[in-house]
Amino acid sequence: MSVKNEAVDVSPKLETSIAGIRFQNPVMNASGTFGNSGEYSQVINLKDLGAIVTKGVSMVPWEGNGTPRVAETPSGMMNAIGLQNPGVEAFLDRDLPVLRGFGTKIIVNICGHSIEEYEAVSERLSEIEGIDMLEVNVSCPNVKEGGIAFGTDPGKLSLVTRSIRKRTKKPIILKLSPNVTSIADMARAAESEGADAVSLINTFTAMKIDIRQRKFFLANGTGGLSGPAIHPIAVRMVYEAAHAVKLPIIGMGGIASGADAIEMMMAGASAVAVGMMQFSRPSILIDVKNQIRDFLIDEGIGDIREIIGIL
Amino acid sequence: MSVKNEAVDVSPKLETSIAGIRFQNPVMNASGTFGNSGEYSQVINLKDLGAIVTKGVSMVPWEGNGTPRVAETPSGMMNAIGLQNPGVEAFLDRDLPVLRGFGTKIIVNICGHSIEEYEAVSERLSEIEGIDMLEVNVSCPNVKEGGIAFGTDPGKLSLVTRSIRKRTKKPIILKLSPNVTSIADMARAAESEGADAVSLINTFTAMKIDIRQRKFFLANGTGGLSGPAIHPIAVRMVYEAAHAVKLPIIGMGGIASGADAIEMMMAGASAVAVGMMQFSRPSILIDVKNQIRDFLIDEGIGDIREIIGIL
Amino acid sequence: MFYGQMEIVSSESIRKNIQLMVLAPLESKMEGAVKEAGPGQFAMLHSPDDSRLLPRPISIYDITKEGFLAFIFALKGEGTRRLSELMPGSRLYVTAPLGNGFPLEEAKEKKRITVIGGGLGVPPMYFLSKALINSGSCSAEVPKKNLDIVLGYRSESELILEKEFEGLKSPDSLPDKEENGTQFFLHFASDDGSFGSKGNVLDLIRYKGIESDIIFACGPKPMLRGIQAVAQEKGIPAYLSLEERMACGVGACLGCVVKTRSVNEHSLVKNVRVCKDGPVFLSSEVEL
Amino acid sequence: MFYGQMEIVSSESIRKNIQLMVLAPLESKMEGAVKEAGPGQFAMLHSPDDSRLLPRPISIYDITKEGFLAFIFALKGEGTRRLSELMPGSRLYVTAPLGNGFPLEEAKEKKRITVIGGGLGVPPMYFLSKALINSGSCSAEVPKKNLDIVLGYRSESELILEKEFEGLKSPDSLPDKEENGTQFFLHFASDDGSFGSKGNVLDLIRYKGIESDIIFACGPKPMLRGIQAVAQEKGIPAYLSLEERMACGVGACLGCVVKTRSVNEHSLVKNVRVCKDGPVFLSSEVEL
Repeated sequence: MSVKNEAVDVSPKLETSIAGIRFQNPVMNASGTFGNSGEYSQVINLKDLGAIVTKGVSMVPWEGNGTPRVAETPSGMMNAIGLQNPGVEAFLDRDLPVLRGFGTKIIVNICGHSIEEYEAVSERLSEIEGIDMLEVNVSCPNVKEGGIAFGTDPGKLSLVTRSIRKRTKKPIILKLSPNVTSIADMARAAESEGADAVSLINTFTAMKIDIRQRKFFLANGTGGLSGPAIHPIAVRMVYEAAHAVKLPIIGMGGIASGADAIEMMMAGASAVAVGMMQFSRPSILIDVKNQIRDFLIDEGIGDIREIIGIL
Repeated sequence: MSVKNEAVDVSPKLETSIAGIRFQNPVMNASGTFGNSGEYSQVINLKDLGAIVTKGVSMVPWEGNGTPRVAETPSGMMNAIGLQNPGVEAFLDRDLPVLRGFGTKIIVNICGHSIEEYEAVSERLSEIEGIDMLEVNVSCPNVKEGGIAFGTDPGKLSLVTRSIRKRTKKPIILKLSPNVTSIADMARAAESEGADAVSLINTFTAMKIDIRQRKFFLANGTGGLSGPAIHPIAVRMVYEAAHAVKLPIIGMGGIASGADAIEMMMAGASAVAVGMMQFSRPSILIDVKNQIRDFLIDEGIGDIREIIGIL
Repeated sequence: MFYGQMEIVSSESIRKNIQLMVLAPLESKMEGAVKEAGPGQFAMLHSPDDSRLLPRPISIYDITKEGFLAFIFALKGEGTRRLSELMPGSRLYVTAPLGNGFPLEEAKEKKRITVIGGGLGVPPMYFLSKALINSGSCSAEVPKKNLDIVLGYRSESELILEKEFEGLKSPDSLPDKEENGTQFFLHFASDDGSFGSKGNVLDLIRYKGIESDIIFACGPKPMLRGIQAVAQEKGIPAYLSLEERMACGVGACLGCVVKTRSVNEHSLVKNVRVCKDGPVFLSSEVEL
Repeated sequence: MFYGQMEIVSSESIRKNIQLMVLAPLESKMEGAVKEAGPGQFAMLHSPDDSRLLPRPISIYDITKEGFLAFIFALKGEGTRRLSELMPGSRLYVTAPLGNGFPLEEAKEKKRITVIGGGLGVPPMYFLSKALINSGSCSAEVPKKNLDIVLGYRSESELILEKEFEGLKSPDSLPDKEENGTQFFLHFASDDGSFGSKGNVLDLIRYKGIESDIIFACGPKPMLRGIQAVAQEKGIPAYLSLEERMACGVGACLGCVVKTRSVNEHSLVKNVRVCKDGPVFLSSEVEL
């Protein structure tokens, strides 16, 4: 074997796959933190991402919640955007062509106020070229109907999974809420109704009070807590889900470094998404990808898939 | 009215009461972070606390988990002590007399591996003088049996509440786990079986992985996450519990300042406990008490009870 | 928009809880950020404190002769307090420039320009005033113009930048007035009358009979609402710089929206993003 | 035990990832902390970083002539790295002194004392050696004694404090040897033989035939296990300073226990607290 070949061997394989879709590396953004029009393309090269995950797309435009919509918390943040979005047609006309231009996989996050809206969006997107997967948001704590109502009851989660499964040929990822007693039960509900993958965790329902003004800090009252603060809970839930179902898992929740990402993958995730830290460090997705590579080199691991779920 | 009287009026009343027990102020330590023998008495004057809450006391000595038992996390920590304690007889012989010497209220936290052990401890403590209340730990995520098994199922929580209620004349506080879909349901279960109060939140089940060694960081695998990181979730849960039951609430979860304590009380807590931050700032209990007083003075509030549950 | 490291050249308290911080580019791309930055734009300052993870949006107060970005910000909470404690020589990640900034080109054809700053809205108006005086505000059709700068404060104790604005008059800081063709007048108001006219900026404008063909403003919401009403009444354009709690600063998260009067063509709802569509909006477009 | 503010007098890297930090009392109670501190005790350094909230237990390396506490610690993670970045003049909350420390009185009646430090276990042994040499180690019955100090490192590149230990010989740092009655010998070992004898400290002790009536040691667990075995074999007391992950440092949280061979009279189980019952334990009591 020549020296040249050995040098090639040193560069570890980062490719991972979920439900038959191959990702050049396991690092993607979490829905909602990255815009839909390449907002961060001036900071990082989006073609280097494993995938781009869109903001939540509904059938019609959603206005979202009042402001303030965001608040800082210790090592984290709360948000209550309320899934503001211009609706699926504007997404297809305007955003999708831009996103496709970056040349990596596209996962479209979909949301609905009712089973019917979930069904309509998934049907609308079912035949669209350039969309690799759908991620179903059944866990947004900031919309009154739909969202978390479906994500904290295994029966309702089964129902929404089944309904969407019938309407689309795309692989579907169910995005799970951490606001539950048993994440394993939720993952099983998704699996039993034909989901291709689960992603977790979405945000924790949380509250901040402006004590001087004696009112909620966020206009919505509650908001979703995310960031490094809750990373250790996310790792535990990924571990529990991985031991409950055979589905591939996209792990997320406060990832701030390659080490955090590796932790998620050792707990059972086949890929990872970075959310809140995008705001803190706009280059984070590429930083995490490079740190994963460096860790693998350091440890003499040739293929990222070797470490998935080793715990 | 004389000037002197007005000056007296400026000092706000901090007294609060729970289940008929009057506390000189609403600030106490959270169980397990403060020792049982006045470990912090060289730093602060323990007689200035609203109450001292003991570590978990079981019928027989418990060995607890292996080490490492603690880990730092972003703006928080994980622990998996496993309720090591020398048992109720040693507690009564050795610790209680010391604690009583500090001259404030005493809340004894009790734990069990089975309904029978809970019953036995509560019966043993029922007639003991100098114990003001019992806090029932049904939410420790770090013991295999008992603990969280009782704290995440409303039916089991009802059962343990009912059993203890029969064995003791002391007022009982049920300490609730946040690892549930509905904290309101848990609070209702406690209320319906005769609990006098609930305290929340205990820690979140979490996990940290040593990625170099490819093993869990804590000997126990999982541990309980606490600290400012999870404070916003704790506030939300206190708010939900306060709107679900009439029981008084002791609010806890990442309190690091008087402002955090006020937030908890506005959300519905009648008193607050400080846990993890005790390690970070050994003077914190007195700091929080003074900051609460200063806030009330600033805002011209004469009595702490005016702000309880105003949201 | 650039994201990179800058170095703190100086950081000082210019008044109780008000910090002046000057940042120099450390990476060449950040020289690009300085070059592109215009009045009314802002930067995200990324704190090195790992417990306070959201960057702080701070409007650009000035670009110094050395090509450094200068910021003035209030210590409103722990995040800004920690930023203020960083020592000169420390490094900081910065995203800049962000937002649309004030549309200088809209002033080109206007004879009477009014710049209004209130309280902590004063600093960005310094950068704007300098730009209006130095360049970009003249055209063949309007060779001579008036610039009224109206600054309002709560009281003398909360004055900021009054000397710097006075300094705009000094000949070494700007080209010859005649050649430039812009004559400017500086007015001060304070709520309690301890400095300048007693009352708010709108009282002063009414009292002095200042007429405008265009208004640029930054300040507290009640002031902006007053200007919005005046602009509507007189049928003149008023460009207002708004504030909202932000997370990303680049238009990605939709954290910082304000309501619009009609459906916005990008969002398809009645919301615009302060960070990306703003922070400067035509007063007739937004609900305040 | 005292909790209060101290000021960083100096902080420097004495080797890659090894920091020497000297703290001066800012409050008078912290002078009490310095006064009470003995060899083998430690302090909790409370980082001002709000994302890293657990204090770091650091053993006391020395008390300086000025009455300052000196610490040497490794930059093992972000927490210690942040501590190392604090500039002289910064303030820091400290809880000290903590733990039982080495029982100097046990050395009083012993003729042959062996002090063993391995790697990062070397610093506290400096404080101990100084104390043993300067005082407290003599009595009427044992007027003359031998002190063997054995320091082990991985290799020359990881040496620390070898000069300071050599300095213990210099007459200005200790009273006259004859008067004091303790003669001491310094031995170095390194795993790769790049400094001192090749091998570990136990190899050196065996090779040089060093005999002990009592051993004090601090270092990595395999070294301590070796010493435990030797002490058991020879029937001599060995006092070992142990490490565990800690949270409170004062005996409250029970985070840092180690297993004991028999039921402990305080815990009533086979656990003792490193922070409060230790960090120094008789080797015959604990499971390593």
